[in-house]
Amino acid sequence: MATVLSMKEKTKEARKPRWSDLGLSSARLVDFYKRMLLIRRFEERAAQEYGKSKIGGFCHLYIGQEAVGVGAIEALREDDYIFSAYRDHGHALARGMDPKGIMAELFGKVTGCSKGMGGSMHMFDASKNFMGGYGIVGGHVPLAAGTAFGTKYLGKDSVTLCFFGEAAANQGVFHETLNLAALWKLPVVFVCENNRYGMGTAVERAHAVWDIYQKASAYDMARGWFDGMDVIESYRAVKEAVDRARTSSEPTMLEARTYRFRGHSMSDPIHGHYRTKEEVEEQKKSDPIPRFAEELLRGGILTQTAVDDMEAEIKAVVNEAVEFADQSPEPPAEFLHENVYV
Amino acid sequence: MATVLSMKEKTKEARKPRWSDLGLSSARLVDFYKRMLLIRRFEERAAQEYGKSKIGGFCHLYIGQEAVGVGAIEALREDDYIFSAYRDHGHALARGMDPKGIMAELFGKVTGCSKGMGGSMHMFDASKNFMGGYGIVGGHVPLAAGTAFGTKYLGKDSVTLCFFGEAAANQGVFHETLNLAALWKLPVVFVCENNRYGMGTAVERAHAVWDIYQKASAYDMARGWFDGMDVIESYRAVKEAVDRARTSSEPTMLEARTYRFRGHSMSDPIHGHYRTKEEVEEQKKSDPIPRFAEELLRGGILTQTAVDDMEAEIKAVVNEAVEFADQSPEPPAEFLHENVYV
Amino acid sequence: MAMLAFREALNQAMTEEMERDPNVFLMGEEVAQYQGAYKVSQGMLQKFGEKRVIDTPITEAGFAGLGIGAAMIGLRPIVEMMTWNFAILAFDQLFNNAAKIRYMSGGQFKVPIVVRGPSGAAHALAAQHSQSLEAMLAHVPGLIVVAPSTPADGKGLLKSAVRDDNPVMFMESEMMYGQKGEVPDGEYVLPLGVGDVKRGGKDVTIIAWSKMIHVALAAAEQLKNEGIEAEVVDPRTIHPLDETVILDSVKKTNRCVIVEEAWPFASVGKEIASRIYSQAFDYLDAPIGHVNGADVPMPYAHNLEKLMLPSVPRVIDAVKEVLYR
Amino acid sequence: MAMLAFREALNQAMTEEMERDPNVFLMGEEVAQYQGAYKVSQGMLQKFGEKRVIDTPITEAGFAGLGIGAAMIGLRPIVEMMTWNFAILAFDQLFNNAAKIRYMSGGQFKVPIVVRGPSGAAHALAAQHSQSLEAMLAHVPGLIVVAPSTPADGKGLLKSAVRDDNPVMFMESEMMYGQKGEVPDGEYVLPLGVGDVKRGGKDVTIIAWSKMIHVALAAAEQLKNEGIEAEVVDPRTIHPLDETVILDSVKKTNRCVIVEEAWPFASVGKEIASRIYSQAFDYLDAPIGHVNGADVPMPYAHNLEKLMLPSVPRVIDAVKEVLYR
Ligand SMILES: Cc1ncc(C[n+]2csc(CCOP(=O)(O)OP(=O)(O)O)c2C)c(N)n1
Ligand SMILES: Cc1ncc(C[n+]2csc(CCOP(=O)(O)OP(=O)(O)O)c2C)c(N)n1
Ligand SMILES: [Mg+2]
Ligand SMILES: [Mg+2]
Repeated sequence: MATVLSMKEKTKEARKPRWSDLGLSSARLVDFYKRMLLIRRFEERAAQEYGKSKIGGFCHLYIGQEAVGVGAIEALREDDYIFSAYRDHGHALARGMDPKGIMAELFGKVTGCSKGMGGSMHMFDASKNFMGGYGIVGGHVPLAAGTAFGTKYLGKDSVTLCFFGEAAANQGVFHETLNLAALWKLPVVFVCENNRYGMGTAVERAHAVWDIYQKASAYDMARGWFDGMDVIESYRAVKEAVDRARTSSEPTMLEARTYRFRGHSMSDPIHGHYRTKEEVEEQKKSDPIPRFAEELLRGGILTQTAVDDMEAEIKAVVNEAVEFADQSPEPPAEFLHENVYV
Repeated sequence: MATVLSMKEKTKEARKPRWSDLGLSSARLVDFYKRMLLIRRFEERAAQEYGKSKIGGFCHLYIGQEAVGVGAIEALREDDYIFSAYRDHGHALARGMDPKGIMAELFGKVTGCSKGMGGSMHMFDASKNFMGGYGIVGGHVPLAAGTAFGTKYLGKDSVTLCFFGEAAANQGVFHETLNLAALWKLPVVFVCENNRYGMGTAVERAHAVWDIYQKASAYDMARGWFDGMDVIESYRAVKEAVDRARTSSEPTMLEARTYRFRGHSMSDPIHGHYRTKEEVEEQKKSDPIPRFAEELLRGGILTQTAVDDMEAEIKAVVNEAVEFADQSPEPPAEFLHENVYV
Repeated sequence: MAMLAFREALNQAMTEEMERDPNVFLMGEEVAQYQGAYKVSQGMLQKFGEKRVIDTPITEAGFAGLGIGAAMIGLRPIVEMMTWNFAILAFDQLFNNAAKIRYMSGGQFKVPIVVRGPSGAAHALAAQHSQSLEAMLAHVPGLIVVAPSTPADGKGLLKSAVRDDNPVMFMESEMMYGQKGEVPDGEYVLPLGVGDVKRGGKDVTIIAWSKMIHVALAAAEQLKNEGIEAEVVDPRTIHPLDETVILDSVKKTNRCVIVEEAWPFASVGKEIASRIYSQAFDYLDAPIGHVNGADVPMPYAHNLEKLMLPSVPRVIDAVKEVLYR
Repeated sequence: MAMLAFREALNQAMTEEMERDPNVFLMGEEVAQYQGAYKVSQGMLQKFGEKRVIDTPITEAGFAGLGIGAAMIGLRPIVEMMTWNFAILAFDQLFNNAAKIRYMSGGQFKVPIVVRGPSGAAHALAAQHSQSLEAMLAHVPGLIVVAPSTPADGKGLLKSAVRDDNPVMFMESEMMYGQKGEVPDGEYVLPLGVGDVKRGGKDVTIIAWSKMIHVALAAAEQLKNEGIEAEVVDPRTIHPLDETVILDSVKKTNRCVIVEEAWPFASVGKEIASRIYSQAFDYLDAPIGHVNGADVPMPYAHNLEKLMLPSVPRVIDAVKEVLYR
């Protein structure tokens, strides 16, 4: 029998914020916002430093996709594992890695999170179970099944989260991994960030089926998609999947529908051969950061003063990171031959 | 409005043989049978010759699966293309390749269909558009998409048929190929011979989803399964897929449910670690050859005398093939360095 | 003759070959709409349409295999690998199918495919994106491996590669795409398997290919100031190797340094050295010098990347060592 | 000491290591229920259960990558490749992940994985199933490559491989699995990177590994009848290479023949030769002789297969050539 609510109760129910079932405190929500903002500002600054040639190589910014990384990683425990691809700065920041170490890594300095050996595409932090960013499209996906296998083997209830782009989901090894994960019931959550393009190739031109999460249907794996421009939806979907992985050791494949506001990497213009300026502008209307700010402001969880303070605080953090990176030394020459072998 | 049939017409309809809609002449049906029988007897003899060390290496017999290869290949035109894996003798015979050349290939003789250079796993016949048997599980699947791409590019209406085992359908490149075939609408028919085991591993222990044809759901590709112990069903299913490929350039993924009566290769016992004698005996009750013979006998399409004559004829053909192979010379020493480059 | 950037010379070669033969087509990641990840195929989609200039999903094994199958029935695919690092995913297709189909079939089929793309380090791309893998490709019989060093060679060799009936692995260099050079107009075809003396000299032979030629030439220029005349030899094709051009030079100079970007262990340079040792043993006045990429994955940090790669000073040191100076 | 077949020695090594360390497990195609495609893991499922002896689907890239990931968090996977030919499908995982993760992470992670299986030709398996790919693996810094030639070495080196914190590529041989030899019981661990003189001699050094050791030894036995004392040196580990054992021998004999099953171009033999030339140049009385697999895909026909592979007569000829006899 359904519970009968009084009029008053009904009103109260209707006025509940949409995250009320998630058990998120106000402080936590503010933190979501702050992390997204940190990523945004960090990446903007990285772009500037790239322009000044302080950063080299390929540099793939996370701008536009912040809600995915923050929502997903917030759904994890400290002893869970994370794998990323080459678009990894945002994931590293979301995981709470030190912005100084991340910026120093971009600068190729020995104080970087990978000691300057990995660079933009290869951020690692063992202390945070941040298992690295990887540059071969799809190549890291089986590694994530490996840590999931490992934790299960060791009788731990850690979960592994694996990020990758929608284009990576065409790679053969992705499928091999999904089969293994489903067959062996591994506690792993695959988060496909579908930002609509793999470099300059739109989903429709590379995938026979455009609902990327449906690739998991071939393995009868739990699957679904969520609005990747909404940090709460991201948290909600990933949390559910993480819980399933943790409690019943079952994998999930999630598709985050998102968008990147910048070019594929720093050498790719924002729009050009493969998408129009209008398309990008249109998409920016769903920018996850102002959208969430508005909601928090409306709900009285955040005040404009707090937002402004946060901006200032983050600016200082990013400045400090750049200063730290700039002043740090390069790796010593001996490093060239170290860590090839244990 | 439905056609109203008279009682007489109804009876006639009900008595029609199950292949009446397929336009198969009696001669054609007899030929189906004969080809299956040829494969069976050829393979039995190959096993004997292997025992005598006339044949070396890995030797994967097709015994039990004849209905798949014959039905499928009969659905093709001469200008269609065929790719096989290492269990390729049956496909080569079904395609009408000379048994002498096939046996000579097994014997490693220069008169073999691959001049003795390929052996059991690598039968080729360019004149029959038989594009080869391949030894890397799954490795030939993209090649088939390639000829399909090629015929489409050239404006020809040839279709490509690709055989592979159910275990091969776990390989990444299989998925990559399915996506390409579906995305680019290539005229290719994938025929997965699900004989329940990949070497010693049962489907259930290797595949998250046991309906192998459903792997194609991830690509929204036309798909289905058929009784691979029934040559008519095999013909019917593949013909439909081939027609679709030819007329609307669309790929299909078919799963033939079949069984191998012998071990994985000559070095694998028929039963042992991974399946019981009882299971094999049970399966032999669906042997496609006696089953089809009975049906043809019942229908008056074949007489026992004809069957006996056929046995004798095939025996002679196989004997001749062995004699030919035995008496043929090995490839000359110069062949070692020929055909590495054009 | 026109001054063309390397990428333009390659573009010209492909364009001319596609104009000549309707069975030639170009396929790869971002080759069409995006105009090429490194703009090598710029304008080709517009010129030839999407039937012949084809963007692929990111499935290196899949589309390499597809190209091989198409080649088996007479098409002549040019398959662009965005970089050769990614081609590792297609190695099974290249090693087990492209290289072997002709042999296994007793000569019934041929596989006239060109697989091409940039190889080696660019700037700060770190370990997974900076590999020079020609030794692996050249190890496999059945493959032809080409690594041009100038725009003209690039054009002439790529045209030959497209016309060749064998699978040709064509290794370019991101760092050279912008380099300019004189390139003959129209029909300019260089035979595969024939090397070239890029600079004459009598005191020492420096063997290099692809972008290392430019390191070698710069070193030779500096050595000249010290009175050392280095001959710079470019095999251009790695497999099959033009032994004649190499041996002729070494027999003349009696000293040799091999410069290669790749890792040292079982490298192409070791193959070349071993051929010189066994065929010109008595001509050698000193052991052959090797300058290689360090035997480590490529580090990201700029200072270490520089240390990892062969450099003009390292080549000069090696030359002096073989000259006992 | 017990007389064990090679496969039994490997089985013993794995079994002992799994008994010693619960984090060691075995994974691969047919390793469990089927008892191993070549019965190397016979009985191990029964002994350790399906948690630790695991049959995989045919997805070489997938399960190799899975093993690497598991190794990153402290497990010690032994991944069996049914043969190394199939490992080409996993090369991206081995080259770009296993070999580089430690370096790219600045030393934060290690990848203590063993990837093992048979390499090279068996009988009449033709082109796709008969490859000796150690040169490719050894080319990649970050990987250790081991290729034992006797049951005892197999046991001692495999135990070390399992204990080593680096990714170790362990190459066995189908043709040797049945060969018997004395194998020390229990704790018998041979260091990686240390070679062995398999037979003493003073006139010429024959270098070989894996199953070619037996061709070399047979040749040495015959040469003895002609008064030639050949020393047979087995590096055992390909990368890193034990230069000392090689150079010591060559400096003594002044002549050297390298026997390897692999194709000749940029092979491990060329690496070894180049090291000898550059570090023992003045000791050599003749250019180094090479006996390799022919530079062709493996033909099926039995007569051609025999011609393709190094043989005792070919080794004897090569030895006589370096002895100018
Ligand atoms: C195997 C491989 N092929 C190609 C590339 C080059 N590449 C790098 S990123 C990329 C696009 C990937 O798109 P997607 O997976 O959607 O991720 P996104 O960049 O959109 O985050 C390509 C083609 C590569 N790094 N690895
Ligand atoms: C890439 C690769 N891995 C492993 C093998 C060894 N192998 C040969 S056949 C086979 C089983 C394949 O089973 P399936 O695809 O179902 O075909 P079937 O043999 O049943 O016809 C295996 C594991 C191989 N040849 N290639
Ligand atoms: Mg994307
Ligand atoms: Mg099967």
